[in-house]
Amino acid sequence: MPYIPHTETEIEEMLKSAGADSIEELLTCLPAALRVEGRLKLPEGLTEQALKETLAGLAAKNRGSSEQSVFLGAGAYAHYIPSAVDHIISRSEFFTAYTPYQPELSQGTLQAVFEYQSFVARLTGMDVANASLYDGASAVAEAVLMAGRITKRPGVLVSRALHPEYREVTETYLNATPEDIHEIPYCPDSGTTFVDAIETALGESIGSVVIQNPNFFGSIEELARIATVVHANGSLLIVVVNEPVSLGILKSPGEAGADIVVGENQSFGNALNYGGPYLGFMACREKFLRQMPGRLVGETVDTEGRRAFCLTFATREQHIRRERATSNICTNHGLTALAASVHMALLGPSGLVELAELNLSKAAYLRDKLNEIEGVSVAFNSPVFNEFVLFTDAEPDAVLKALGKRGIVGGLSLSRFYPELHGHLLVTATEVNSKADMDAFAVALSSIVEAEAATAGE
Amino acid sequence: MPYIPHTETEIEEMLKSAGADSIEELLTCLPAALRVEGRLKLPEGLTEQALKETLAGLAAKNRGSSEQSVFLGAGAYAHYIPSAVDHIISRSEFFTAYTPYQPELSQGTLQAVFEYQSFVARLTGMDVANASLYDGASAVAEAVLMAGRITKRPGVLVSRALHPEYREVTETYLNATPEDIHEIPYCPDSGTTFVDAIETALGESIGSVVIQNPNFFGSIEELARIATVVHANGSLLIVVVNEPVSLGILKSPGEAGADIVVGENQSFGNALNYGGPYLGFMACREKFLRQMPGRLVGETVDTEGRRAFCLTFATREQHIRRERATSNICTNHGLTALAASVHMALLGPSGLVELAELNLSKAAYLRDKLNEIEGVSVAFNSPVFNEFVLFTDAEPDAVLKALGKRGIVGGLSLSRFYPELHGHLLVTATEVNSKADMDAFAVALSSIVEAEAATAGE
Amino acid sequence: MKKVGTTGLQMNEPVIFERSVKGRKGVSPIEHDVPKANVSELIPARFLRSETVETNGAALPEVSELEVVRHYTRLSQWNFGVDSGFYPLGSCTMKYNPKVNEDIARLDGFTSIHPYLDTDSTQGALQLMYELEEYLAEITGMDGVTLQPSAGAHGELCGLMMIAKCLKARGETRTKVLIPDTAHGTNPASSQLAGFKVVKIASGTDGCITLESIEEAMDSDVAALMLTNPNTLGLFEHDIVEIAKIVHSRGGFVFCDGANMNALMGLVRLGDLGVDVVQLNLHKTFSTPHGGGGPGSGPVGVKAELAPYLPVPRIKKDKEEYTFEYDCPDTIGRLKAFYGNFAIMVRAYSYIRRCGPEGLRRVSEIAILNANYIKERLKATFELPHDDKPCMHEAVFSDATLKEFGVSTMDVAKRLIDYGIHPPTVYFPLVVGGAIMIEPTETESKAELDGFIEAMEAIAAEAKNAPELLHNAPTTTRVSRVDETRAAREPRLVWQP
Amino acid sequence: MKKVGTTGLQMNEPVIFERSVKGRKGVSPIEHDVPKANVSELIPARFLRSETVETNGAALPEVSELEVVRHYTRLSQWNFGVDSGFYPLGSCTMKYNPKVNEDIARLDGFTSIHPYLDTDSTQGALQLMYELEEYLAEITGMDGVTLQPSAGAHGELCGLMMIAKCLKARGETRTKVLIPDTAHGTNPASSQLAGFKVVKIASGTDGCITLESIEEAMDSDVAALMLTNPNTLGLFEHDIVEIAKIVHSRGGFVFCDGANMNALMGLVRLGDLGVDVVQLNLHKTFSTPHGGGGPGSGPVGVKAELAPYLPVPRIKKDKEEYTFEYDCPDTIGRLKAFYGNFAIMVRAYSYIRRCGPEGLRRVSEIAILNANYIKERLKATFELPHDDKPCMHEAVFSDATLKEFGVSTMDVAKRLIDYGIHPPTVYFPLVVGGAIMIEPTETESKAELDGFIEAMEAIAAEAKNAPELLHNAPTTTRVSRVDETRAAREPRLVWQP
Ligand SMILES: Cc1ncc(COP(=O)(O)O)c(C=O)c1O
Ligand SMILES: Cc1ncc(COP(=O)(O)O)c(C=O)c1O
Repeated sequence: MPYIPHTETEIEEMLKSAGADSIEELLTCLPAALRVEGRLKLPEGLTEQALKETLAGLAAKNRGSSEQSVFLGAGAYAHYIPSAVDHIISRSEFFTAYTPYQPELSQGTLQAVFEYQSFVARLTGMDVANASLYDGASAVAEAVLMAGRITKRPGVLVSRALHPEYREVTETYLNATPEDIHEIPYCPDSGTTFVDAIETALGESIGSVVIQNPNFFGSIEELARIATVVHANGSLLIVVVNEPVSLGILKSPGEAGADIVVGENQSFGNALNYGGPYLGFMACREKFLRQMPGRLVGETVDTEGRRAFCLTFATREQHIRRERATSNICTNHGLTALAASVHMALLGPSGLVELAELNLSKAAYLRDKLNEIEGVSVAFNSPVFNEFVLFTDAEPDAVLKALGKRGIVGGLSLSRFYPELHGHLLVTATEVNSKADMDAFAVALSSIVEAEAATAGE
Repeated sequence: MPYIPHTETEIEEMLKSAGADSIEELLTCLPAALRVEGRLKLPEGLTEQALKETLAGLAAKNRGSSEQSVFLGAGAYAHYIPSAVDHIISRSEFFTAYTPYQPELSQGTLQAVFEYQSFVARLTGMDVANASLYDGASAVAEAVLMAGRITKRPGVLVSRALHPEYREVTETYLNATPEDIHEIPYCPDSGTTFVDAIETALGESIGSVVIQNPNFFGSIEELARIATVVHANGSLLIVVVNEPVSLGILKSPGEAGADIVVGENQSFGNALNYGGPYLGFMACREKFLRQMPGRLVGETVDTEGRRAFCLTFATREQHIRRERATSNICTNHGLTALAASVHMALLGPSGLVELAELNLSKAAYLRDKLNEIEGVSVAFNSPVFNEFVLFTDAEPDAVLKALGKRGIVGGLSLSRFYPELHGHLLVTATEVNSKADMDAFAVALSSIVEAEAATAGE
Repeated sequence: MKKVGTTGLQMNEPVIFERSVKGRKGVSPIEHDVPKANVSELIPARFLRSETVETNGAALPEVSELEVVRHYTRLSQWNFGVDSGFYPLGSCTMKYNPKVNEDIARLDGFTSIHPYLDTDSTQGALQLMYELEEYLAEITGMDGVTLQPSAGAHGELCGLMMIAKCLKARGETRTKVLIPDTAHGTNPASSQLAGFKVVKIASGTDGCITLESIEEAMDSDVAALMLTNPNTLGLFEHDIVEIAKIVHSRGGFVFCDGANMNALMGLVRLGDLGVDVVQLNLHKTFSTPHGGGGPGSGPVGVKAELAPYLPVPRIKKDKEEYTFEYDCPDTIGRLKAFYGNFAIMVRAYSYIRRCGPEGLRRVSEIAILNANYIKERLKATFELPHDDKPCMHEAVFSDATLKEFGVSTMDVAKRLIDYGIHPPTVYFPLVVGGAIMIEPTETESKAELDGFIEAMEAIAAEAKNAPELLHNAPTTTRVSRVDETRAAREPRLVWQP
Repeated sequence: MKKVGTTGLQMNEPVIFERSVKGRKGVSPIEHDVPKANVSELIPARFLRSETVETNGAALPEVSELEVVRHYTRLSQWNFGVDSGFYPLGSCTMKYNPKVNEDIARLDGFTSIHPYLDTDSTQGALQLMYELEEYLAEITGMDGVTLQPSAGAHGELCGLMMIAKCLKARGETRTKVLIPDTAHGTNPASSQLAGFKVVKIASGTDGCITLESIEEAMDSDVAALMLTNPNTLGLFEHDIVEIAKIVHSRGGFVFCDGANMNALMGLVRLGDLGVDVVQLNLHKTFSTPHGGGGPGSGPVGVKAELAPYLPVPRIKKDKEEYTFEYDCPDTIGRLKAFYGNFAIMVRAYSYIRRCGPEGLRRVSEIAILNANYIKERLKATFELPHDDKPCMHEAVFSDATLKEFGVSTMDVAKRLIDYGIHPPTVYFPLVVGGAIMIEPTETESKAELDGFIEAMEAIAAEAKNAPELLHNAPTTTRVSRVDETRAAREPRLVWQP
């Protein structure tokens, strides 16, 4: 049997010590009548070689970024991951370890998390950050709950330009009191959240306001203005960042006035992986620390006064506080956070700035290029980072399909999430999209839209 | 600049300490007139991402075993390598270390080599084995030189059924005294070395006889008989094994009477890699130890009597003995030997036997299958392990080309090395060749040979 | 006895910011192949970082590639994983993480697929997910499975939300969840998050839930009983079938925390015992690595009545084509963006395929054998509070016999480190004083268990004869005991220059 | 000073055979999809192993996958690599081994190609080899390059054989090779193997070869002068151009051991200086990992006259197609099966492409700067026998100042381990008493060098004040000083039960 070292002789010896004649004898506490009859209905076990061949077969049925030219983003970004990242996270002392409950033999994980917290705090411009949450979406939900605990106000205003799946997750989490979520529309010209609508919707019961930046349409929000409005109401501003590479050039949410910053750190060090595992992050002002969910690592000393690290503020957590914990989270996303740390450390400040500028340049080039096409236009007039919305006269599904035939995944059709944005595509460009691929995209799109127009004109 | 950590400020500080105003000042010992003018004519440096893309492009220009159904062996075998192998040899404490000159911080490498030596000695049925040599071919040359030192006789008989490239390498090494190599023919029926011819060729001046088993044609040699003949002449029998998986079922060369066993251990743990790096091995009787080339690790103790390992018998080696060393080898093939060790340890004795039986079964199946084809026949009547020689009436290059069009690499055309074997193909099957692929090979070969026959008949 | 733990050369290593040198360049991104954008032309100044690269809030450390590699290599050397040694951390199922699964999860066809690709482009991934759902349903005896939750606790939340929604659909409002006192902390925390009030159920003297306590507590305001089976004492809840009947007959659901499935595969199916919802921890039972704290994956299986409430999207198979189904009117909604921790699913799927039905059953059998072996051999030395029958995959001892020497469970745990063994889970479950919760898992050999048993016996002897060895432990690690109180009193959660 | 070395938890681990348990199964090969052959029907009994699986000569240890992984993981933890810390092993160029090169070398298109595939199927590999030859020719100023040799020594042999063959073609028999006393041991050993007699040339007082000595030794029986430049004292052979002229004018060749190319890239080309043959160590200069003792790769570059003698096959480019050329009538033949250590070439090629011409030049400049920085800062503390001018990429100190304290170079080396630093090369070159040969390489930062310098200074102070610290070192490693004499006296080269 794979992965089981026991020989028959050893099993006999062990049974003898355990005072049983057979393994069955150890199973008498199981209800005899309800035991599994025969075998589970599962495929036969495979040798390692057959397993690898089988799974390689499944993998080959997928067509990823190495087989198509993909311009998708929308919360999951294809960035180049330096080789050192996987080499480091593959060190088994990291990846086969448990959550660092025993600090003396977990100093590696603990110091790495401490550094990660520091990176996130600096990146977001906040005082403290936690060790990780599941993903950007659940991090938003946790932030809203946290804001509710802090402000003792149950209501929340959520921008409609927040990632639709993040909105859904927040709704699911808050389901107990659904009436407390209010959606704030975006402005049809700019694609940014309608600040006046926030002002109108704010009130006594509103604990927090959730704004993504750059938002789901790629548009950069007026965070500072929003912060002023929100704070005037005594509410907290939760800023969501799911493309943290943007923080290489954009003002940090902390500087812009955010109280809690959450989001998705997948862009650093983690592959697309069909949507997961990614890693949620959360940072906040120091004063909110005790309401924060998730693990926290702190610096301390050992009995000899040497620097050491350990999990701390565990009294917020489920294993101590149980039903009064700040969250139910236990296992978090340690290894993906480590990958993010390594990537950030490799980039350094100048690498991060360069990477951000490169993403900006790529998207600007593509946007201009596509905007030139007859029958295609950029939908919103706000500044963007590395993604933007495109409007085509042609039927977007037909356009995407035709592009797909040429090996181009041209973007995300927004009508899926925004019925009002029929004909709109969310298009993303990062450093993995070459100029040649972008040019080919433009050529293909132009001829497809033209052909569609011709057909429509018939 | 990649991989260089210095900032400009640091360089200035360091120059100051070094008493120089510029790096140029440190280079004054270089002949000014002959300095490189401008830049070397090399392609511009690349970022890591661009490098990876470029090299992936080169890799994609090759069509390896995952894109074709390959039945090649001939000294380089495609075996399944368990995943654990690469995970272990990728541990940087192993792969970024130097040769273990400082035993106190190289115990990992040293113990692993000690274990490897033990594995090889057991596998070959010999008393001792060294830490590795470059490859099977150079190992043969080293063995012949070693036998010369031991017997003080300069001559060597080499079977024509030894891998032709091993013969070439041996010739190159022995070039100083070329007249000393004599080739022993193989028997046209069995494809095995002609024992009577050995007997005839032996004489006072012959230090050693070199026999590969299974030999280049896959045929199993009459080692024990040969050993008797060779020893009767006071010569040494050098047995060459380049498919060590065969040792799972075949009598060990030691038991058969070999004095020195050398060969290629690539089959264990090392990918095809277009021919290298592989790893030569050498094992011998204890009494020949001091004439052995290459590194040796021995068990000893530390100052507290704890078990420890270190390089030993260095007085045989170039860094001590210089021109009187047993060989010039310095850097050997440590990491590929480690890979071989891990693979062997994972297999264990029963895994090795199973693997050998599986290879035997695959080749037997394929041989029978191909032998059924009209116009195709198995060339030699001796028992084989996992490769065999096939004769086709049709022009072998045309056959191979036609197979290639169907994604099948049908074997090695032997006329390349053996003009007398025109029309012969060396065909290999291991556990990576599935029944389906072998059946497809038979179908394709049958139709190709038929078509060729038709054309030829026209 | 052979002590595995010793000391050897390790390196001190500062916090990475302390390696930073102003002006050093990290790894540069690829060259621009498009015109370099003029940032301030594209983005108004009010949106841009006002700080310079050196001083801005994103001020990451400035280190070279080798320094990064060396930094983390050294850090890793202070850590202990399953590959380092025996790791009998109870409740956590620290089994071998097969290397082949890591290689498979890194296949380009899995790593490079964007979650919003057309399903045409992801048939392999969808097939894998679909089949994994089927396998997990078969293993647990459930009718429907979602792979979406990111971890066990997330799965608990998911299951409880489905119960809430189903009750609502039934037109009922039930506000309470019954949770035994042996439960993991996530159970009450998840219940609370799902909007329920927690009612604690005291375990019986044999460590299991009694029929009586459920009879008594189970009223019409109870939405569910949330138990763990085997429970955290490593005991099979022997009355589970009757308990489930009571709960069901009074309109409640039975939720089983499936974190301990390593004891049951191929032996009994929770669904057959009356469980309505179960969450699984792929990072425990199904051998995906724990990663020093995740990512895990916490699929949830449910009986048919609850299936309509599973999170969206569901995976649908139509002839040989796989697609997503979003149109599930009764769903609780979503628990995370996209579809779950796919790369973890790949590993778990690989594990199930590698083991097959016989292998999985053997996993549980040997996990149970290993635990009983330790239990029987150690009970002469350590107090075993619950010993009426064989345990399942883990055994819980107390520190009762140590107290007279002034030695605590924590001391034993720390001393084990010196022996080269990771401490068991300690002080949990709460119902056992100074609990020492030992889960060996099936991948550990008899020799490894014998080494552990001898170490525990040696430590028990030390506790009597030289307790200071325990108080001062660990002495082999780079740092000695860590001052956790100070960490909380004087919080330093981010690096300060 | 900050001492990097400390101790931490490591594990004892037996020889793997001592973990073996009779009857345990390792990893099974894939299932038979063809009928299982009847072994004894196919192969006569006299060819088969007579022993049973348990007792036969191939008796490998019987261990589980986790045990194998744990075994080697623990072994690795007793080792020290470049990723662990500073590794100033002189002559060995222990620089950072880029991780990206490892990933590239593992691309399926490189690993899965059989050497006897048709060249149609290997155009990418051939292009890489062809271009690598071109790059190395450009870097060294040579006309032809072979990639076949497996290591530096193999390359030396190759070069010397070409010289021999060329001389033969010229109709000459020359039997001697001149080798300076600073040369690496492989130089005389390779010369001997190539059929030459070695004549030792004493270096001048400044550590370099003198014109006079060559004038004197260079007679018509000398086939070649084999020098190393920079030599093993880290000094550039300043008279090389004149020396080469003398050698050439008297019918000899100049062979340069190119192991120290890390000092010269983009600065001078050996070919331009009069060198006729050079071997390169890709595992030094070109950053391929040393692997705990190889595999390396030792390409050889030659001037036009020697090019016909290069080993076969050569790589040929015809329009855009690459093929092998076997038809080289004057070739020395082959030095290994197939074409060389291809996977190592992939790494070196990647390194050259990553660095580009400016990067390579910078490598050498900074390697030289680092060495001079150490040299200047340490020469107040340790005797520096040759200090007339700047050194190149390494510096050699002696133990002269230590002797009065009864302390040797070996003691310093072992004590450095306690500081967390790999010892430099010691007792080589032989011309310096108790040589301490320090090569920092360009990938080490100033901070790392400063740490080393401080450690050396601290050790020098200890040598005076507390020499027993040095005599007893290392104390941080799992084993203390190893008894090498006993290893040779009582040989135990394989494990015995
Ligand atoms: C019994 C039990 N339930 C639930 C959990 C929570 O699982 P997770 O950490 O994956 O959220 C754990 C894990 O520690 C556990 O042991
Ligand atoms: C100067 C010098 N020459 C030659 C060699 C031999 O190279 P290799 O070990 O690759 O055979 C070395 C390596 O130690 C060396 O330092």
